[in-house]
Amino acid sequence: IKVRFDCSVSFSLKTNKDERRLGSEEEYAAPAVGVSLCDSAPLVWRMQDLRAVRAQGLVGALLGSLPRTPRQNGRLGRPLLLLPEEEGLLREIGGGAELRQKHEEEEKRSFEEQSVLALEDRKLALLRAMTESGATSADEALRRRLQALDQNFTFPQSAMAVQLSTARAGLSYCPEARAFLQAYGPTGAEPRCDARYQVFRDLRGRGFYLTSAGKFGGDFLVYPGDPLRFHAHFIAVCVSLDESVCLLDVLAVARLGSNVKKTVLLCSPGPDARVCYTSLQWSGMI
Amino acid sequence: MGTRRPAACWSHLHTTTWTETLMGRLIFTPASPTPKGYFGKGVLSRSRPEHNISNQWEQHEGVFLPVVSQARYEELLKWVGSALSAQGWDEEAVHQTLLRLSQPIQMEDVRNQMGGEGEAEENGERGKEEPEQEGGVSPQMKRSRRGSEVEPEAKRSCSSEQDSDSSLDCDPDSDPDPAPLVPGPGFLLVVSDSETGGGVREVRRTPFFLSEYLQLSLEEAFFLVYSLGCLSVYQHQEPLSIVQLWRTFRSLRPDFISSYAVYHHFRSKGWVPKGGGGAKYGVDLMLYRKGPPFYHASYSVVIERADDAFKASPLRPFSWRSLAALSRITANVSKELMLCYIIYPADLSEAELDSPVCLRKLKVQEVIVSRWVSSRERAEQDDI
Amino acid sequence: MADQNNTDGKGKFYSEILSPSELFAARSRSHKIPVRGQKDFFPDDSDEQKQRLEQSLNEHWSLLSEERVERLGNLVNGQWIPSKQIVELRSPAGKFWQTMGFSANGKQCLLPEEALYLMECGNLQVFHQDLPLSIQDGYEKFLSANTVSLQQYQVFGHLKRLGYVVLRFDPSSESSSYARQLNLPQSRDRAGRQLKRKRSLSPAPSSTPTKSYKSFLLRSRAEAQEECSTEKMEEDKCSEGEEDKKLPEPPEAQSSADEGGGRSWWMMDVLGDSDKDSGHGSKSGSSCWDFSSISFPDLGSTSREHFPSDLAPPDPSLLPGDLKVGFCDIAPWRQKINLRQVKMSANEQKREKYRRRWDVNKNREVRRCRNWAEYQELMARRKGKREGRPAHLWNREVTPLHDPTQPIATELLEKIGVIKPTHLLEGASRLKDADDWRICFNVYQPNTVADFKKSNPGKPYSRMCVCSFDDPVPDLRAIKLLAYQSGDIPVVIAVVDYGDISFYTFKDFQLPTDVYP
Amino acid sequence: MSGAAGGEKRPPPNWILQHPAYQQMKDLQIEDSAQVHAAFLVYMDLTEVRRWKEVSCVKSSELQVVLLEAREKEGAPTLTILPLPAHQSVTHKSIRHVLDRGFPVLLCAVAADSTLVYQRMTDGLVTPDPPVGPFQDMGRRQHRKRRQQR
Repeated sequence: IKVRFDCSVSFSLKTNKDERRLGSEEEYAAPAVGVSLCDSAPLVWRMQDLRAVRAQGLVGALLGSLPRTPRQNGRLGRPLLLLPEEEGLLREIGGGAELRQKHEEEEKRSFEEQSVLALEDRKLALLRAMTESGATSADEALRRRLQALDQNFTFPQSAMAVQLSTARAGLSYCPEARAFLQAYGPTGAEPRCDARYQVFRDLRGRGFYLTSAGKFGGDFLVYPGDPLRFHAHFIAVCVSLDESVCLLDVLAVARLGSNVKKTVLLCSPGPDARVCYTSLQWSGMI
Repeated sequence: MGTRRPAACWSHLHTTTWTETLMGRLIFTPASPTPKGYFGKGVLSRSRPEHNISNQWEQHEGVFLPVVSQARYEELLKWVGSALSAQGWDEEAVHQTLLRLSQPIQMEDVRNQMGGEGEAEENGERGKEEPEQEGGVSPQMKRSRRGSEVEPEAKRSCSSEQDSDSSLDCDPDSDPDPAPLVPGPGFLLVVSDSETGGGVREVRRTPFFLSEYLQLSLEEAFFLVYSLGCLSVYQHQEPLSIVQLWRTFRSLRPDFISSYAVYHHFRSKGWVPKGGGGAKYGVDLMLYRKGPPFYHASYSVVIERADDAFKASPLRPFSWRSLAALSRITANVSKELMLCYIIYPADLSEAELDSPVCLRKLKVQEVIVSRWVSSRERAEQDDI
Repeated sequence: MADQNNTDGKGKFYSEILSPSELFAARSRSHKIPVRGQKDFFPDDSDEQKQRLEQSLNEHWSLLSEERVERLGNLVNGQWIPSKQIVELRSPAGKFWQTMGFSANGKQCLLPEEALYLMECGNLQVFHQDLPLSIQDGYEKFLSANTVSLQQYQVFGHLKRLGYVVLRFDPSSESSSYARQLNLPQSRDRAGRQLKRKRSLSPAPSSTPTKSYKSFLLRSRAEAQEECSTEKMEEDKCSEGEEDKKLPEPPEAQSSADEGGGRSWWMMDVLGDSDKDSGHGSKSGSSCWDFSSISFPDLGSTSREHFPSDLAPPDPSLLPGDLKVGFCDIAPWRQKINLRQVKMSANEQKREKYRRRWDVNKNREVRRCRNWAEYQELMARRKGKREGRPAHLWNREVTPLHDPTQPIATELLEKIGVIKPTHLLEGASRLKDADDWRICFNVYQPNTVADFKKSNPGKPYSRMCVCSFDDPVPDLRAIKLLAYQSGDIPVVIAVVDYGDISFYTFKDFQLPTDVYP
Repeated sequence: MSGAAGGEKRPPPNWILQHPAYQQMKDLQIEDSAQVHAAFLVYMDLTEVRRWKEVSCVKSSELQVVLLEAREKEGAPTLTILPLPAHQSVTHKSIRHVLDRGFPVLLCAVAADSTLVYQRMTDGLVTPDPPVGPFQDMGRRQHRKRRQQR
């Protein structure tokens, strides 16, 4: 799975999906998930993308009116809004960290290819020069010079050809996308965001499905399977280990948890990249 | 002239010791009549002190006695021993005392003493005595009728007060919270295990009195002192003045002014705030109409403070997440969530804050937070 | 629907485009939503569970993949005008016109959120440069910080889907702070037309999302008025003009003057009554009242012999100048007094007895008093008993608010009520507008739709403020600001947590004093 | 005690101060006296009201608090009890620290008026008990059906 973050339809069309114009991108065999930004929120529109997201165990939240019966809120339709953690995880699964990094990789590949082409070009020119001079006795010399060329040829970085696109295409700069990446990156500076991402990643890694749990006073509702078929078991509350939490807040969310028959989980990323979980349950002691 | 029940009940005068080893707590001694109007909580009970040394009682030769096991009895004896040792008694003296204490008692002596008390018959068919006055052990425990000289005095002081003051409302039958019957008569029925001890049943003196204390929160105590003038608080056996008490409490709880202002405000509206229930619901106070026995709490209260520009300097940083949780649990128990802001004017100096007179300069703003449900359909989102 | 990018002629982009036969078939498809089965608690890897999951997912996907298919004749046609951030209609509006849209330059227009909602409902097709826009295009083109944000649109859509009428909130349409100071009821007959009020005189720093929208709005309102009734408008303009003339002063100045002078004299009076000890006045008066000479009249007494049939006149020195009072014949008064014994039920008697139990008149000592002087003496005696009050509480600068040796009177609660209550509007006018909290919608209840008139929407049911779950909770300042902006209409804060929306209100409240029977 | 005349009699000795468990807790030298008091109230609740067995107090020098150990009944597993005044705050780290003692933990919040609220805390993910019966869901389904008919 590859993920692309686009801010416009045309961009998403060009870079999404299977049809690829450049050889340098041919190894992107898996379908990319088209994510488009609307008011800086990551939205998924196309059915194949929705399915690809769900196949990763990511649920998202539907926002639109359902075409079949638009005037109700019970079941909503496309687009699908991704949580920042979901979007981060998709990007991580996709293997490409950031657009900038991808751009550098592409440039490097392009340089390598161009270097080979340049060498070929030089060899061809040498051959032509030798044959033109008509020296048949120079076979040996030609061989030696070609060999030397093979060994010593360097294609200077500065000689590499780069494209200045007319229309927005490929991995070019896109202001909203850039801003978005900075704001929601999993390596975000805010410790709370980081805790949330680590916890999301770990719980998803354990096979759980997660949705947002703000109305239950937590960060995530944690389901043992697809939320279409299962009730949530946990309310995950993400805190960093050293964060001081008001005991009254803990009591409140724990009480709510027992009211809705769910275990409250205090979740903190530990020092050894493990996540610590503490289950909070009503004691039954009154 | 209409009188109000709780107000009337506030008028007894009490003293309490506030021991520095129990910093931040005020303990009401068990001998004092419970201040009516729902102040405090028995340390071992869920509301008013009603804890018994044993929850098993038995009629033994016409007298109701609490039943304890041999093991439990020995535990109590042990406590006496260690308490006496801690007071510097030598081993032999402790031993002798324990020996004397654990002698079986004849029922006749029990009846005699109860009769001597003179109160038991009057007070109830169950033969429960009026509260034992002091807990624990002290050298004077060798005297047979501990506390008896204290208790009638307390009674007397109540009644004389009522006589002299015609407008006092002392209707006992409308008061669901009668004077505390702190149990702990001086005698126990000790029952040894039938297998090991052969089922021996003996009446003995209660060695260690766990008479239950009434614990007041700082706000309750200050209110009884400052607003009603019916409580004296002692520290180092010296009574504290109002300003001294104010300073002491402020040093114990940095947010004491705000929390007291809220408490005082609700009391002056005739409502009963209780801090303890708040912990169950994640808030600072539960607010009851008239008193817990009459109504369930009507409001969960979170105390906030605000400056002159109404900028909150939150005592408890709120997020929508925590508010959502509070709102839901409050609604689940059919109560309402109230934010109570104490507004400090800009010109309030630190010197003024040093006395409860500053309360007159504070303002209070109550705000009810409620969840608005856009439609019945919304209930569906709970299906998770 | 998604990618109707006709300029790009490659067929690969039509993957989600329906074929003509598919379109035709969709005209008669079902509008029912499949019922979701009961959920399981534990996953057990059983084939049964797997099967059920697969079925649920299939249903889910087929529901989501469904495209909107409408008959051309049922679709209203509109055009996106990016420069104005609105949609102009090119065919007559449908039923939705009753609650949405506005007229500008003789054209029917829709706000972006209205257009997008109607697109989602399958009522409207919007073109841009003569090509139809997808729903995705609509989201990406219409929603922005300048119009409405995605979260605001989520709230808008949520309420619209439930049938509420949702209009943008225009702060300048709100009554002035002066009007609020006067506390005029908002429902006076102009209330319906609040939105129409022209504030051309005061270029209020209105930072409503769309300035262009505002000018449209104003123009459109004017047009709506024209349509509505010309005479009424004349009248309205007239009265508004008058009002303006009457109030040349800026409302702020007026209000402060009002607060400072006009009102305070009686406020002080009232305060003085309850706050300062009321004995003050009477004390100074007491010097010329000789209580020992004023006896208690008992007109109702059954033992008539004790009293003469008329009362002596009061001492003239106690009366103001010209006043002359002679003997007072109390006989006619007596006849007016009902001296019959009231028959009471046993219960009533008991209650009465209880009520009178601590009646001052029952007290033996009190009864022994023959006049005020003796009664006061008694009170002084009783007060003397207080000398035993603990010195550490009473011989200091700060003394208890209540003296426990004193009888408890009804005023106890007032006496200890030293902390002043306030309300949300107090001091709110001096707060500066904050950018972080803004009302964005007026909301009208679904059951009012039938009679709803855009030109005269009346009082909204509530006002909406939209924020994210990660945003801070409003502090008192924000609550006050919102209350001030909204006047007497409750403000609801819609808090968006990705797909979930929760609504909260922060209502002004004053705990009632609990008076005992 | 004192009556209306304001006789200022010295209050009687407080048995709490003489209680061996209180003495023991005091000897643990914990600075936070509010926490010590909280611990003692929990101790009294467990021993006197709930009649738990083998209730003892332990010092956690890292957290500077008094912890309790107890069994609900004879032969029941040992629990660690963490008593905390309700108005304090906690870190997850300190909770983990108590859990690291290897026993299941009861957190006990002690309100200012000695009200106690117990919460069970366990290391890892403890799946909640399934709801009893399908009744709640039936009602909801009915509701939904009705709605759709409209």
